[in-house]
Amino acid sequence: MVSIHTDVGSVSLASPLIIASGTCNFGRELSEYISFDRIGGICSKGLTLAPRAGNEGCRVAETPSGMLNSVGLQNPGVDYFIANDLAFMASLNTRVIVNVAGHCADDYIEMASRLNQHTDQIDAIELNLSCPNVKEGCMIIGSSPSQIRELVSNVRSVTSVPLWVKLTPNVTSIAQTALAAQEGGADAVVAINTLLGMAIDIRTRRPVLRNNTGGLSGPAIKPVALRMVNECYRVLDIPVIGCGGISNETDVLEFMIAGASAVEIGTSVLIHPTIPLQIAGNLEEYAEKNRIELSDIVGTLELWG
Amino acid sequence: MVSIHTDVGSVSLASPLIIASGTCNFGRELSEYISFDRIGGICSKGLTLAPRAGNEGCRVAETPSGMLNSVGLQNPGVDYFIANDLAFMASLNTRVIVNVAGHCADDYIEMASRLNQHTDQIDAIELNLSCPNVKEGCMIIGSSPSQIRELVSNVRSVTSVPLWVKLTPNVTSIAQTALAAQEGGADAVVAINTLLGMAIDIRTRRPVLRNNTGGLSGPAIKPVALRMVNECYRVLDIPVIGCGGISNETDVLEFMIAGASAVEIGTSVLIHPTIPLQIAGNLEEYAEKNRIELSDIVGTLELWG
Amino acid sequence: MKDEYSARLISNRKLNEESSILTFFCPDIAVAAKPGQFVNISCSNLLKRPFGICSADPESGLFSIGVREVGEGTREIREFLPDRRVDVLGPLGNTFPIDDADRLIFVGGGTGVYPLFFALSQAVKRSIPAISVCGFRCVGDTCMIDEFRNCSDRFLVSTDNGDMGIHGNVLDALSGISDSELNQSTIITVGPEIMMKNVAEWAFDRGLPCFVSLERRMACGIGMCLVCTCKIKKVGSDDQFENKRCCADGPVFDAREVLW
Amino acid sequence: MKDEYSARLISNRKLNEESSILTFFCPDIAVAAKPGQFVNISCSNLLKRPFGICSADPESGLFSIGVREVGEGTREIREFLPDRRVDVLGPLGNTFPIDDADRLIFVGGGTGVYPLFFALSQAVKRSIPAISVCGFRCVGDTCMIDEFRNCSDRFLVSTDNGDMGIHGNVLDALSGISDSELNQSTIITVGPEIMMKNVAEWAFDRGLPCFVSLERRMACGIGMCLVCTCKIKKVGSDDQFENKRCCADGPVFDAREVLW
Ligand SMILES: Cc1cc2nc3c(=O)[nH]c(=O)nc-3n(C[C@H](O)[C@H](O)[C@H](O)COP(=O)(O)OP(=O)(O)OC[C@H]3O[C@@H](n4cnc5c(N)ncnc54)[C@H](O)[C@@H]3O)c2cc1C
Ligand SMILES: Cc1cc2nc3c(=O)[nH]c(=O)nc-3n(C[C@H](O)[C@H](O)[C@H](O)COP(=O)(O)OP(=O)(O)OC[C@H]3O[C@@H](n4cnc5c(N)ncnc54)[C@H](O)[C@@H]3O)c2cc1C
Ligand SMILES: Cc1cc2nc3c(=O)[nH]c(=O)nc-3n(C[C@H](O)[C@H](O)[C@H](O)COP(=O)(O)O)c2cc1C
Ligand SMILES: Cc1cc2nc3c(=O)[nH]c(=O)nc-3n(C[C@H](O)[C@H](O)[C@H](O)COP(=O)(O)O)c2cc1C
Ligand code: FES
Ligand code: FES
Repeated sequence: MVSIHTDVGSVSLASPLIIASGTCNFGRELSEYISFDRIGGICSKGLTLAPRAGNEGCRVAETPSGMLNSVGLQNPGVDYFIANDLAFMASLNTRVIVNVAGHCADDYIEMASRLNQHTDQIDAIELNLSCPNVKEGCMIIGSSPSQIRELVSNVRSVTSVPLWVKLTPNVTSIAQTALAAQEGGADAVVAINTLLGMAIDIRTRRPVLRNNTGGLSGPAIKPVALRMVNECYRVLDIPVIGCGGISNETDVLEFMIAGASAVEIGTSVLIHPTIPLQIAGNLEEYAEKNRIELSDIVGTLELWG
Repeated sequence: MVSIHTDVGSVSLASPLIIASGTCNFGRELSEYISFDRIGGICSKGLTLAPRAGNEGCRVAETPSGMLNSVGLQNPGVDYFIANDLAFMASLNTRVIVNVAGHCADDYIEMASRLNQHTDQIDAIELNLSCPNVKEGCMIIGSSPSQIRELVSNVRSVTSVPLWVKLTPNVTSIAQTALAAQEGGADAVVAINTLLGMAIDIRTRRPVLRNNTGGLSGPAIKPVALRMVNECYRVLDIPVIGCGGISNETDVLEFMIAGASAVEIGTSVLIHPTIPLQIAGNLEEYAEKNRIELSDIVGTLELWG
Repeated sequence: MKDEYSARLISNRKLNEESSILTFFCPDIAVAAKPGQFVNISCSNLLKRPFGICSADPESGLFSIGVREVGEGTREIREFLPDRRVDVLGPLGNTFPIDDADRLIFVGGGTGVYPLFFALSQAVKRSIPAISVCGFRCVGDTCMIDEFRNCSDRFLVSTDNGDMGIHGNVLDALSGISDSELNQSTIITVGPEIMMKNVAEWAFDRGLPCFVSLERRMACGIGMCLVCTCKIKKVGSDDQFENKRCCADGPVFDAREVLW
Repeated sequence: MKDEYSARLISNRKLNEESSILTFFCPDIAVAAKPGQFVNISCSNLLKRPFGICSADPESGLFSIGVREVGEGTREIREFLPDRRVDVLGPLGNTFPIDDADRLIFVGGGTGVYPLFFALSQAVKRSIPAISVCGFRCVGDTCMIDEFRNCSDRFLVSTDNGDMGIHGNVLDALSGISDSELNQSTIITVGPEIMMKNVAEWAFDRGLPCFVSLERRMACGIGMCLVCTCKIKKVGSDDQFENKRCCADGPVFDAREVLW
């Protein structure tokens, strides 16, 4: 029988479609638009140790086939999340991925330890080493293979929950950062987070975003994401989760062929909250029509010699 | 009086609009659509020491608000160019920028020496350290600050022509590669060349491009280019030339405000060969209306504190 | 479950050089819509565009929005032809607290008049006395004048250049309202931020409750992405503010809670 | 100077489920166009779409193209409404060497019939005898049948499933042409690459000159970007090939020079 079920290492998903971090908060609003039984998983908004108010002023700018955001990790902090949001996410009948971001390595370790008290409600922890919108930590660690390796292995030692490492595309070689994550003990890598970009208002001669720069997401970045997913897939033994500009079932198939065991969908969910279900339906149709298990196409890309 | 004249170091331009390398070949075809007197300059197709046939098979894929190309530096070689194309370019009544790309450092030095025999016809040499479509050289040198520094200073020693260094965006820190170019003796940097990307055909499960990957250009990359131009501007003393996704006068103004002394227009010229003239007209109107010298807005971006 | 609707455009009527009223057929939205809420409308650009709901009729299944052209998206939307199907999310956001009011004063500027007109219609239905004050730049800029005049117990209009109604802004117009008319009134104001701020201060000085509808650049419009934040007073605090979502916690806020 | 034209769409006529003929008013193009040339047409996507010119009339200023729906761009173009203004570059590329021919045999498949029809019309004007052979998948796929029949001295049609004309492909149809008819003929073929290749071999075996029109993914369409290359025999060489631009050096090539 055909199916759209996939696995990311030990985590089995109803479909390859995961809602990306920061694009559904903690799932409450989205749950008013879709049911989650055919959704592979849902990532929490990026959490920090202490609550964060996020960045001031304008946080969004539209760009050709894309958007820049500079939310800056507004979130209630990991403890509040555990007390108030985790149970709701766990009730959604899908895999729960908790996305965490730190100012420094210790933050990640501390958050992972606290989350480790709730392994029954958490299917994976996603280490966000790639948020471009906070001045400290995160992307700086995320562009250094040695820091990634050390961080991941330290976090690994405090939790039994599968660890996914979310990589930044703003590096010379994502294969190297991905390998470092694997060496540190990651169970999977997620590629990619947003590309660092800027928008300018010519009337005020100021950046549109109060944070000056922001993260570029949406269809515009898909070709870069697809290339990076394939680069990761070719060097890694652990699964790759694709992300970046996915907005329909063809995009999902492209990422899976390039090597993604599953995909995360961000901007497209923001714009069309029901799209994950539509895509799930279309993927089922595709699997049916082509009489395949969707997971069989992972990494089937045949490069030209 | 208002004007749209600009300078890039010692090179004075009728307008900030330069036709980017690889998007007008050697200007013959474009000269049937526009006259060049209000165009700042024209960059030759990327030249190599020996002629190159370029890549096999499909070389272009459309992407959301962008395109991938993998031409792979098809060109007749620098000597043929000097004998057959340079005079034509020099006759166009605009600045002539010769774009060169090498397999290794020596290639660049050799080409620069040969071009140095024609200083009367060449206003600048653009060192393409960023072509993503050839397997050897180029982008590898272009992602290493130390190799850039050495290469530029070696080329500097064999030619008196202004040297522009065209940077790749596929690096962790473009500020560092830009600084290296300046330290090597570059007269200006050009930011950015294309982002490395991939497109996949789900029916064949093959990359659309026979070269597997290609360079992403067009409006999709504008936010990344704008951010990088500003990063370069903030660390450099030499001028920055902006490039990436420019398709109208607002885009030009954004790049100039971000710090570009001039801009290069690529994909947009491909699609609308008359667009440089339209933009020139609109910039004149803007300068008129705002009673400014266009060059006065270079780097006027006020970042948020 | 909520859904993303494919609404059919029924009519697209030009009000003046810059503005148009678009009426859509979409029973789900027409039935659920309440004054103060907005819809998020697809165009060719990636992000949807938010517009306050100007009218909604559960019987006919129609709702309308007023659109002023300020950029690419609104230019395209004003050119939509009848019968076109448009993706719409809505109704979104919270509502004006009309039903609790004894008397209402609506103060609108610019595109603020559209959502206010929906509120006014509701007040009329509920037989709540209502005064309306609308400010425009000039006579060529006015819209919905007749509608407001017909529905309001009293209607004042001001123009910046004086070529229609009171010469000045809405505050100048408000000064023409007597204390007895103000008594027990709730102020609801929608328009440019500086106008709302001034009206809020004016209301504060007179001890009148005042509600405003904020505008922020939005992406999702439904509370998921946190790009549309406004600084709002923390519950139980006088000087501490927190980031609230304009789309989901607003767009209507008690003016006293807003950090302008 | 050449220019990018804003052509007005005059009519958009459906030929079958997948294909339509679009007629534009654009005197500059209508006057200059020659058979074999193409135009590059704007749609919402970034890159223009190339289409062979199907007819051009200098008097009326009209030219037409046939469009088969295969993806996003062609879907949108088939929905263009009359009166719409469309950005067009053209006429582009080289031409079929019709005027030098004593007799012509046109062999078309799929969308190849459109540019061939322009060539046929020209042959008629020049009073050059012309046989036309068109191949389709099935009867529902056919287009321009009547036009070809009316203008050709002889017209043969084949369908893959045999539900119209000769059961088989264009080669099967070609076998019905007598040697005397072939004598002195120049073959011009446009269609799927495999078909053109087979026709070229067929012509080669009979010592007949054969010209083909190649299709490549294009960006500029005017020779600047080098993305549309074809492998073409180097002048003066028998086994060395070089990259030529389909858009500017072609799309028409002598079949003997093409590396398939
Ligand atoms: C809750 C709410 C209700 C609104 N009600 C109305 C209404 O009833 N009538 C009306 O004409 N307009 C209304 N607006 C403003 C309207 O949404 C903007 O004018 C519109 O989004 C501009 O789009 P554009 O593409 O033409 O402009 P562009 O400037 O090209 O748009 C660029 C981006 O900025 C955003 N943007 C630009 N201006 C605004 C703005 N003022 N507010 C929010 N986002 C903006 C756009 O949505 C887009 O994402 C409302 C806005 C909000 C937030
Ligand atoms: C010289 C020339 C003449 C042509 N004449 C005709 C004609 O008369 N009638 C007709 O229906 N079609 C013709 N075609 C093919 C037509 O250009 C494509 O079908 C069309 O570009 C597909 O666009 P799309 O957006 O629908 O397809 P998509 O597959 O969505 O397009 C993706 C990209 O691939 C390109 N592409 C896809 N298929 C082709 C193709 N077969 N050839 C070239 N580029 C392609 C598109 O232009 C676009 O850049 C011609 C092509 C060329 C090169
Ligand atoms: C508004 C917004 C907020 C985001 N917040 C987070 C976050 O908190 N943590 C994180 O790892 N990624 C965050 N991202 C990145 C997305 O999860 C995703 O990696 C990126 O947007 C690319 O995918 P897309 O093109 O499908 O949106 C955010 C993206 C957007 C648009
Ligand atoms: C078809 C094509 C060919 C190109 N060839 C070259 C080249 O030979 N040398 C070079 O330095 N850049 C080359 N580029 C890069 C452009 O000059 C430019 O840097 C890039 O496309 C970004 O600008 P744009 O978005 O305006 O196109 C090429 C780009 C395209 C689209
Ligand atoms: S627009 Fe997404 S939270 Fe308000
Ligand atoms: S499409 Fe640009 S050279 Fe042919």
